[in-house]
Amino acid sequence: MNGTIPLDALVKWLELFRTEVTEQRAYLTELDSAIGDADHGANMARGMAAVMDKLETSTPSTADELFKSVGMTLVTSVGGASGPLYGTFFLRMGMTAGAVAEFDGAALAAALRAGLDGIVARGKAEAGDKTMFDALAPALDAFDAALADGTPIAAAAEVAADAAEAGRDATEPLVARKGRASYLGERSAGHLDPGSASSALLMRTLADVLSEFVT
Amino acid sequence: MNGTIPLDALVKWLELFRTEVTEQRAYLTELDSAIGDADHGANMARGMAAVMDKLETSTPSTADELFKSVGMTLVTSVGGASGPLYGTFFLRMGMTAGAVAEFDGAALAAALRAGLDGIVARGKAEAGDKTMFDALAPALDAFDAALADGTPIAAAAEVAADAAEAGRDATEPLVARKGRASYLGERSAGHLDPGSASSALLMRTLADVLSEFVT
Amino acid sequence: MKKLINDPEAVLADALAGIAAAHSDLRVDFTNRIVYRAIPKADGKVALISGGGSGHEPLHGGFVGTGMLDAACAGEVFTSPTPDQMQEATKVADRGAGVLHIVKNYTGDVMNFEMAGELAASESGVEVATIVTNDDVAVQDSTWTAGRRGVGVTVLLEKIVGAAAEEGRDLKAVLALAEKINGSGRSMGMALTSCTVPAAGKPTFDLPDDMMEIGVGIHGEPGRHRVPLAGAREIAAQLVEPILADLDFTSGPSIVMLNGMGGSPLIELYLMYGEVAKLLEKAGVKVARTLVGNYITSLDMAGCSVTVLNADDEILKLWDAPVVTGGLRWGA
Amino acid sequence: MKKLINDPEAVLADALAGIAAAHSDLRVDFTNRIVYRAIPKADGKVALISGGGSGHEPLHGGFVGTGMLDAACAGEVFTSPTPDQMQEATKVADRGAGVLHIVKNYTGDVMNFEMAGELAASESGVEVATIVTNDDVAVQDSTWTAGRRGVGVTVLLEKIVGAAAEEGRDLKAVLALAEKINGSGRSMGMALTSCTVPAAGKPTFDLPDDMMEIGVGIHGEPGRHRVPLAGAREIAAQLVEPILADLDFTSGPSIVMLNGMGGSPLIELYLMYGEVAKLLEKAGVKVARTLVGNYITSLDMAGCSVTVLNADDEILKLWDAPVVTGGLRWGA
Ligand SMILES: Nc1ncnc2c1ncn2[C@@H]1O[C@H](COP(=O)(O)OP(=O)(O)O)[C@@H](O)[C@H]1O
Ligand SMILES: Nc1ncnc2c1ncn2[C@@H]1O[C@H](COP(=O)(O)OP(=O)(O)O)[C@@H](O)[C@H]1O
Ligand SMILES: [Mg+2]
Ligand SMILES: [Mg+2]
Ligand SMILES: [Mg+2]
Ligand SMILES: [Mg+2]
Repeated sequence: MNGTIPLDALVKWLELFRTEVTEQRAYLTELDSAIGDADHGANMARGMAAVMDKLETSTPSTADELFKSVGMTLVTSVGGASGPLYGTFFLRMGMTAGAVAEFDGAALAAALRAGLDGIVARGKAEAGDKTMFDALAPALDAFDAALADGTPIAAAAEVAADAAEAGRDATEPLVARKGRASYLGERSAGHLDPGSASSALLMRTLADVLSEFVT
Repeated sequence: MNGTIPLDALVKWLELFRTEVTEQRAYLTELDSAIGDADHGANMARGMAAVMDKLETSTPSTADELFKSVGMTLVTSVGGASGPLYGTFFLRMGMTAGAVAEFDGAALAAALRAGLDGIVARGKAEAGDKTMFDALAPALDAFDAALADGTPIAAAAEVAADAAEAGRDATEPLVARKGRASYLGERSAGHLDPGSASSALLMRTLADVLSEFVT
Repeated sequence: MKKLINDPEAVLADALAGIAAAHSDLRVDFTNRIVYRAIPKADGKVALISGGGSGHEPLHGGFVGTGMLDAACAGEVFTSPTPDQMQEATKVADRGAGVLHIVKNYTGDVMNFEMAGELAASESGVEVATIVTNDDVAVQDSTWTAGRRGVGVTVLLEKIVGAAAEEGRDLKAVLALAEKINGSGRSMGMALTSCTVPAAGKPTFDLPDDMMEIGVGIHGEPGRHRVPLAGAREIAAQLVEPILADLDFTSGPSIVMLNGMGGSPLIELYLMYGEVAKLLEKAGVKVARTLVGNYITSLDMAGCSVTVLNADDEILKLWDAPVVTGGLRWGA
Repeated sequence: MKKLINDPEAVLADALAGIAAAHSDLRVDFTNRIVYRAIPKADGKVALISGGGSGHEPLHGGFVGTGMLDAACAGEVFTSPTPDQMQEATKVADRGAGVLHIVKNYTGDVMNFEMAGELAASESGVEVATIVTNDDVAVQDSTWTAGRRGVGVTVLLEKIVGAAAEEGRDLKAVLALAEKINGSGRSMGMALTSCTVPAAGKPTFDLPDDMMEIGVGIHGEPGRHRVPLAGAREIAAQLVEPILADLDFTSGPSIVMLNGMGGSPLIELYLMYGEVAKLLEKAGVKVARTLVGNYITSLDMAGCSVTVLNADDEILKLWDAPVVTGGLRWGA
């Protein structure tokens, strides 16, 4: 057993992710301007602001309620491609989490994996399509492997965040095969995928929170 | 008697005026951009091109026919304010010229004066309204005075051209009271009037031609 | 200059070719640059002719058709057409009941139409009446100016008076109605950017990113004042206030047009209208009919204008009458 | 950024307020950002719902009305609306005969409408059919892309299928017609300039004065190729050729739309149509109906697109049927 994660830590994670996408808003939109339609920053900032507003009015006491509420709020406030995708990610996390007040590493890993499966179910992305999948998939693989080696959760999350950022950077040379960027064909190469950048922030903020909170 | 002007000289004048407004087209439009609608150069170039085309197909043998044809062509090819104004100017010149094959100074002065009266009849401009009148009126006054002093036609035309250019320059500080520029109110001050600039070219080209042609 | 054109000198001819290709119910005389209805109205009805410089589309060619104009003379960009064009249009469009010339008050337009009237009367003997629109409150109507510009009211007048002519009213009645409409409407415009005259090749004036022009006409000319860029709410106030200060619009229903200058997208025009509507309501103006869109434009200028017209039951009835043109269409 | 707006975050809400103020025959649900007909169609008729990101006006709110859409869901600028909006619109607009969702093929739009369909079916039990338009020949339809974008054909489809629904055809027949229309039309677009998303505050891409983008969509995204700026004749060829290469349009009559991207004035759009018409005639395409203007735009982008649709007597009859919307109106 390599540590437990209280519900507050998960809420703190969402808070931190909200802060990050808000501060990185212009950067995310810049990336989306090059190969998309210049709204990813606005979409993520709007969505996470709605999420935190929701949580202020009603903070769920179990992980499943928490993530379902986050997912539903994203689905109903973001729109575009990232709304259904991040929304489904959290909805699926909620469905697997169960009515628990705290996670252990395995439970968190399972929930994240379910979330990623939800993104794939919704968007049919495969490795190398130049999407958020290319940041999340290697991150969760690294997380699973680290936990399997008995690495403490916080450290495992660090490894996962590093993998997400590596995955994000690896999208640069790729020619997009999913989403708007695919309309550009060859012209999509040479730019980072905006969604992989926001996903890298998602994993990095998780690592930062866990390093602080996990007992 | 201070010289006579053959019909060829008058045709040459129009030719030269056409060359000038074509070369100065951008300049005239620049002036019209500041206090008008950026078309005076195009209008004058289009009009005088039409005039020369017309004269190539049929060169009148008398001054009245010549100027009536020039006036009619300007009226039907220019439009805007300058079309009716320059058109009327030449139409009236034609009406006063008579079926002569050559002008003496007095006849030319009378024709020009009739032309200016036509412009006033059409546009109701007064001195200081910041229009072509402010270049033409002083020019014709100077022309009459010089001829009265017995100055040879060519020299008198020089004096007239100088007066036209002085009149043009004097429009700069004026607040326009006629035409589009008047919509700008005080903002029209500080710019030369485009029509006074084209009128100054009209008088200068006359002087240049006469210095060459008059016997 | 970035435009969807070929030769800058050929813009008008090429655009007329497109209008002819697009509208089978119009007939274009390319030599005289006149747009006619393909099927003229019935004999004995007054014909309406307008015209002006190009660059204001859909005005005027886009308003030729049943219930509106009978012919429109197109001049070069921002340059009024010539008398021979108007005279030709007058002769051809006349159905024996006389012709109303609808002229926007600009020195060039007025003088060219004047000459056309002189020619038409002397040569073709067609009875011609003329209405000169001058609704732009940005300009003081004084001996110190060429008088107020004719802008947005021209569109509403062509629609309303066109319906009256279609009804069969005589020239005297048609002219009287036109004068009533012109006297009952006011407009005010603004620009966020200049426009580029094709033959000039560059913007008519430079406008810094943080400034806007208030009180512009429709020829890319600078306005009355250059002021700091403001939000839609503030812009609406700067357009509506001078209109309401110039004429009372609270006595009856009114027709309002929020017009785009050509380069501003519809989402912004609707947003502006929302602000204008609030101000009009606060001022007690009852808006009975509304137009939002590009109707009298200034090439690719970004900006808008507001036009308010005092209406009554008769005017509303004529407004609602069928119209079938490229720019305005309903009821048929 | 120079725009007629207040707060960039409030553009959509403010624009909806203007639409509501301008059109008494529309009803706007501000909470859910849905534009409805003020008077719903008769019970027993299929309802048509569309929606998408804002910034394409008049699409889609401007096409709500008799003979066309029953409701339109507005998303943020260039961001598809959310499933709850579509679900609400579906419940409200349903007249008991089912609802057709008209979706432009973009990953976001498709996924959000999918989720809406799932919700609607499970919760409200309304029968929902979906047509996904994908007519943009600039994009290869392959596993290497998200598929062709839905662009100009969406406008023609909403008009034609709207008329069929008004006739009382059932959902199966309405869907079949929608699929037929989508399969029979192709589009291609180009841009002279980028556009500026209000929330982004600056142009989405830089385009040098001597270059243009060919094969753009309607979201200010760069196109397939950046090529040297050319004249209207050459631009027309670059738009028309890929369309004609993709589908045969010589077998029957066709409907053609020359659409403006929002920042190009009407005089240029007519000029472009003149060039397009010449090319189509040379290619043996018989144009039976034409639209020239701003119908599916990309904010303030300067540029245009061409859409060609294979028609037949039935389609032309439905095209000519009465339509009363802000963006398209005739026959009533
Ligand atoms: N089919 C898909 N599967 C997974 N991720 C996708 C897919 N399509 C798009 N994305 C992600 O969504 C991001 C774009 O999100 P956003 O800009 O908010 O929405 P939109 O593309 O609708 O404007 C892309 O950068 C990409 O990472
Ligand atoms: N009423 C008038 N009387 C005399 N000259 C005038 C009058 N109105 C305008 N002008 C002259 O016409 C010139 C503008 O001509 P132009 O630009 O070709 O026509 P427009 O003003 O119709 O665009 C002005 O610079 C001025 O000199
Ligand atoms: Mg995007
Ligand atoms: Mg001028
Ligand atoms: Mg002019
Ligand atoms: Mg988007």
